Amino acid sequence: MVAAIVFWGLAVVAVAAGVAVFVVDSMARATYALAVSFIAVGALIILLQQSYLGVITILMMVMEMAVMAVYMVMFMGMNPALMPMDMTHGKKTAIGASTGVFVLLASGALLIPWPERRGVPPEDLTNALGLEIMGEKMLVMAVVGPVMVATIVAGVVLAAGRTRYDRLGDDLRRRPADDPQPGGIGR
Amino acid sequence: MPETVLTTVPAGWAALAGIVLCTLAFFAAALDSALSARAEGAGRGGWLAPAWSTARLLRQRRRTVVAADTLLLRVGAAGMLVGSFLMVAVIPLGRWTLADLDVGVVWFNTVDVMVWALVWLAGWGANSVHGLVGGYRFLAHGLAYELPLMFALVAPAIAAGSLRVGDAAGAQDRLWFVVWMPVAFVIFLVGVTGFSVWGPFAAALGADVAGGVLAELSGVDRLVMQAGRYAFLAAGAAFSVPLFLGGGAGPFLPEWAWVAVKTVAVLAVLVWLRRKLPVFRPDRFLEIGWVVLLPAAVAQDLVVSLVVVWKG
Amino acid sequence: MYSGIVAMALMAVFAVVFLYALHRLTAVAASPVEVLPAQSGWMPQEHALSRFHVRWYMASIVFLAFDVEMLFMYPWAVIVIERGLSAVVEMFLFLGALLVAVVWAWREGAFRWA
Amino acid sequence: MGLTDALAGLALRATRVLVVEAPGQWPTRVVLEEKMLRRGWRPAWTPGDADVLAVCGVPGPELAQLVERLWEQMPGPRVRAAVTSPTAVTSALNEAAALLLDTPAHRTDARERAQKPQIPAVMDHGGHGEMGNHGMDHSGMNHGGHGGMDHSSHGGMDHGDTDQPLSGDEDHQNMDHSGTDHGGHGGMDHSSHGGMDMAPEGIPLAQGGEDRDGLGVDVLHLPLGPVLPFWPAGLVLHCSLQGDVVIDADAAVVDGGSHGVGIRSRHSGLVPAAAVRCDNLVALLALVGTQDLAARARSARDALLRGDRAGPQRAVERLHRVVRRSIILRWSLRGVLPLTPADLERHSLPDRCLGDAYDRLLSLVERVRAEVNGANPGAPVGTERVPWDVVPHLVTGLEIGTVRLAVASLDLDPFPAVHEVGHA
Repeated sequence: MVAAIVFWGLAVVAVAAGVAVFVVDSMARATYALAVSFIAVGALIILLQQSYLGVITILMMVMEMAVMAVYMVMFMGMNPALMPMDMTHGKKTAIGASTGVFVLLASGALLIPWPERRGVPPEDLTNALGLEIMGEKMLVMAVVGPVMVATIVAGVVLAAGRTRYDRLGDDLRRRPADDPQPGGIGR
Repeated sequence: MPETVLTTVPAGWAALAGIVLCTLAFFAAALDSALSARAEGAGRGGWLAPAWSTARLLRQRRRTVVAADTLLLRVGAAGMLVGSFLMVAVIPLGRWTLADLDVGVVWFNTVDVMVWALVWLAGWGANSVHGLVGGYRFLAHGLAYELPLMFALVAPAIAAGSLRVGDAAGAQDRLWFVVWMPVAFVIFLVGVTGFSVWGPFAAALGADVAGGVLAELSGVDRLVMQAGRYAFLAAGAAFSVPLFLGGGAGPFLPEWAWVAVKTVAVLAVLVWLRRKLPVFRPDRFLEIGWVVLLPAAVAQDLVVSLVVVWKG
Repeated sequence: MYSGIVAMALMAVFAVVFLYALHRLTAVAASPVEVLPAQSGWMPQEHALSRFHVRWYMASIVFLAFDVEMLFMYPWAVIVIERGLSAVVEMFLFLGALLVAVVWAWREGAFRWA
Repeated sequence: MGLTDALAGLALRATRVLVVEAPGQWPTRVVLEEKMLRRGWRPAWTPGDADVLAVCGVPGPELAQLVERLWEQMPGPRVRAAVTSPTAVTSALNEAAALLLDTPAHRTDARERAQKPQIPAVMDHGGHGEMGNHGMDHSGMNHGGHGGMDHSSHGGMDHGDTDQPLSGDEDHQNMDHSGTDHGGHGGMDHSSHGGMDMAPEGIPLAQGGEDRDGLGVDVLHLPLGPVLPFWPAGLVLHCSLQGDVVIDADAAVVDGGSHGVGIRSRHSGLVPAAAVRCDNLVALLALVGTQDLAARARSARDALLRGDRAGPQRAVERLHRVVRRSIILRWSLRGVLPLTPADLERHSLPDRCLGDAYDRLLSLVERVRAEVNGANPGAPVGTERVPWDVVPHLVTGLEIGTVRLAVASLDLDPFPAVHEVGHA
């Protein structure tokens, strides 16, 4: 009974905060409305007794939103807080697509004959998750590693206005490096 | 792996936990102003100064800046106090705990990440350049200290084979973790000062930006934000006890008393250091965090996991 | 398991509400006064809420890529003892690759103010 | 109402004072700081945190206007204290303390004061009731003498300000800005001056501008000074910020520097040079964040002013030792505004500015040490001074915290700097 009330309460918060993302007139509010929505989802996952996944969802999403907020603020086409704004684009297509997907998923959730649970969940879920990651799913990690390295390299290459040649000279020998902001390690 | 039996106390004890946390926060503030008064040769304003400041802020009127985002500002300010309460919920006091989470360490990490959002929101919401610069400075610090802090948190978890805070405390019955993972302990304390916006990490509230995030806060808004900072500092110090300092282990005294003594000791060191260290400027600390602290923390984890594998 | 945390959250909210209520009684005026932002007394030339130029955007990109790793790190920490040396080798090869990328980014000046 | 009275009594012990130093009132401010500390009162950094607004000396018309606006920004309970001279400090503080306790008066004040700030309706129309003043300062002093230098050192920085002296029309500074930056929107900005879109609450929105890394996002304008903690009295640095980096700056002194002259001649003879330098040391150490060292320098300053000899000697000796040995202090200040002999030549700076902020800190401490020991009285305050109008050229392109350290490390002598302007 309590679980049901909490579930519905969190569900309403998650959806309402999600709606707020498109209603509010400030990028900061929109981003953190999304963060609230994710926190509610994380709490729902905790409610499903997946402690680790729920807590890590909250952790990651708050952190990503904190960083995303500054990007949203910086790259907005106009003032990010004091002008009326509209977060939607291509309204008709978007509304059509999202309604369609919602109907599909909701009817799927309601109509599919969900299987009965066989067996019991392991005693320590985090432990089981760790064994999975290091065991059969090791391949996942082996793939994720290079992908993350590539992400770092690609991200920095794309974002950098100045590269090591600007800093260290054409022969990479200039010491200290020439940087807009002096000081730090290897100055 | 030694199993410790923690008793989860009824939720009603949260009131006591809250009072203990506020007492510790007050102790930190009192010690800080006593040290200030001594160093500055001030006639008045020693141990009781935080009480007087509280009275002053309760009497002072609140203010808002023109076109400020008041909602976000207040969420940021009050959120600091709420966050610190959430953090202490998983810290065992000797044998008792309020919430014996199987992912207690991750929970601590999650709450400390919330501070990113809170400080930035408080800085943004004020619609003032000083606050804005302060809020962004905090994120720059966060980028530098957060990953090393996470790896420092992992080290005790590896040794205990569990993310439960109680298990980490119980795994130290022979040797405290601080002895053989000193790097992780130091980086953990760096992280604590970081998310408390304290001392070297107070650039977000710095004198060079006229108080930064705090520049436009007055009255009870300022009170809750400042109280939240001290409470976070206290919570961080308390968390170092089960994680690195053997929990309630110690002779003569009962376990809860040892937890209290160790917490107060760590807290006192953190408060004392504030007056000694310069503020880490965000533009310089970014490199330190990534190039010095992060590899150090990873190396510490490597050592810890090798030791664990070798012994077990 | 989470009832203690919920109780703590309620306590915290109670503390905040209590302080604000007390402030209503004790302050010289309950309502906030509206003021100009602190700029040494000068009129502000514009609102501070604006597209703030983030000088550390490159560091944040590296950070976002790196912190995904923590998803694996916590579950891994729990099973090092069980899995033994193979788990250690696998994880630290993975971390080593990431640290190489970090060092590379450092040389590119990614951890400096743009 | 016993509770509120008791609260007022307790609150009084933690009073915070926003100190405004009129040019030439250095001795008053220093005595005020010392007397405040005896009561356990601390300086406030912003009006938002202040209970008392203490104005040292009689401000000129421009500073008076700033003080008025600071007064409006104080939350209340708020009290004004006019501290006209060092001897008037005690009575002014006593009076302020008595006034702070009068809760009914503060309730009345809270009810009757303006609940919203006054914003000139024509703010976004380029009409500068008060902006005009500092616009004049710029063109008259800064661009007048150093126009060419200004442009060369700012490189390709395309900024509205540089057009201004050419057009000779100070009143349209803002128009120039938006005109050059946003050709398309300029007209709309000004025609709809009541329009809520472009200027919510009567204050314009920030506009985009060029930046060194090519991201043309918004520029914010932040005047540093004259009422700012650990800042040279009377100096104003009008900064344009992209993020936390100062991309352009203009220096001025309040009231065109004309106001402080007479006062200066009355007081300057009484101040030992070492005390003034100790005060600059306090500013630099406090901005670095080493609180204990700053406190030590401050007590040495106060002891010097009292005419004490042995106390300051010991304190400065210890300070010297710590500053020389501290690795972390060195790390904080190394590389901040490095100046080569060629730079000194170009900006006509004295030799003591050579090196970076850490070198300057060390040389400052060494000079204080020499003066306190009486071995070498050193140059009197006022000669070898750093001209304030080079500051913009030195700090452009630095992060704002670095700017503050750079300015503090230059050891600008406050009132001779102001005095000099009288001749300009």
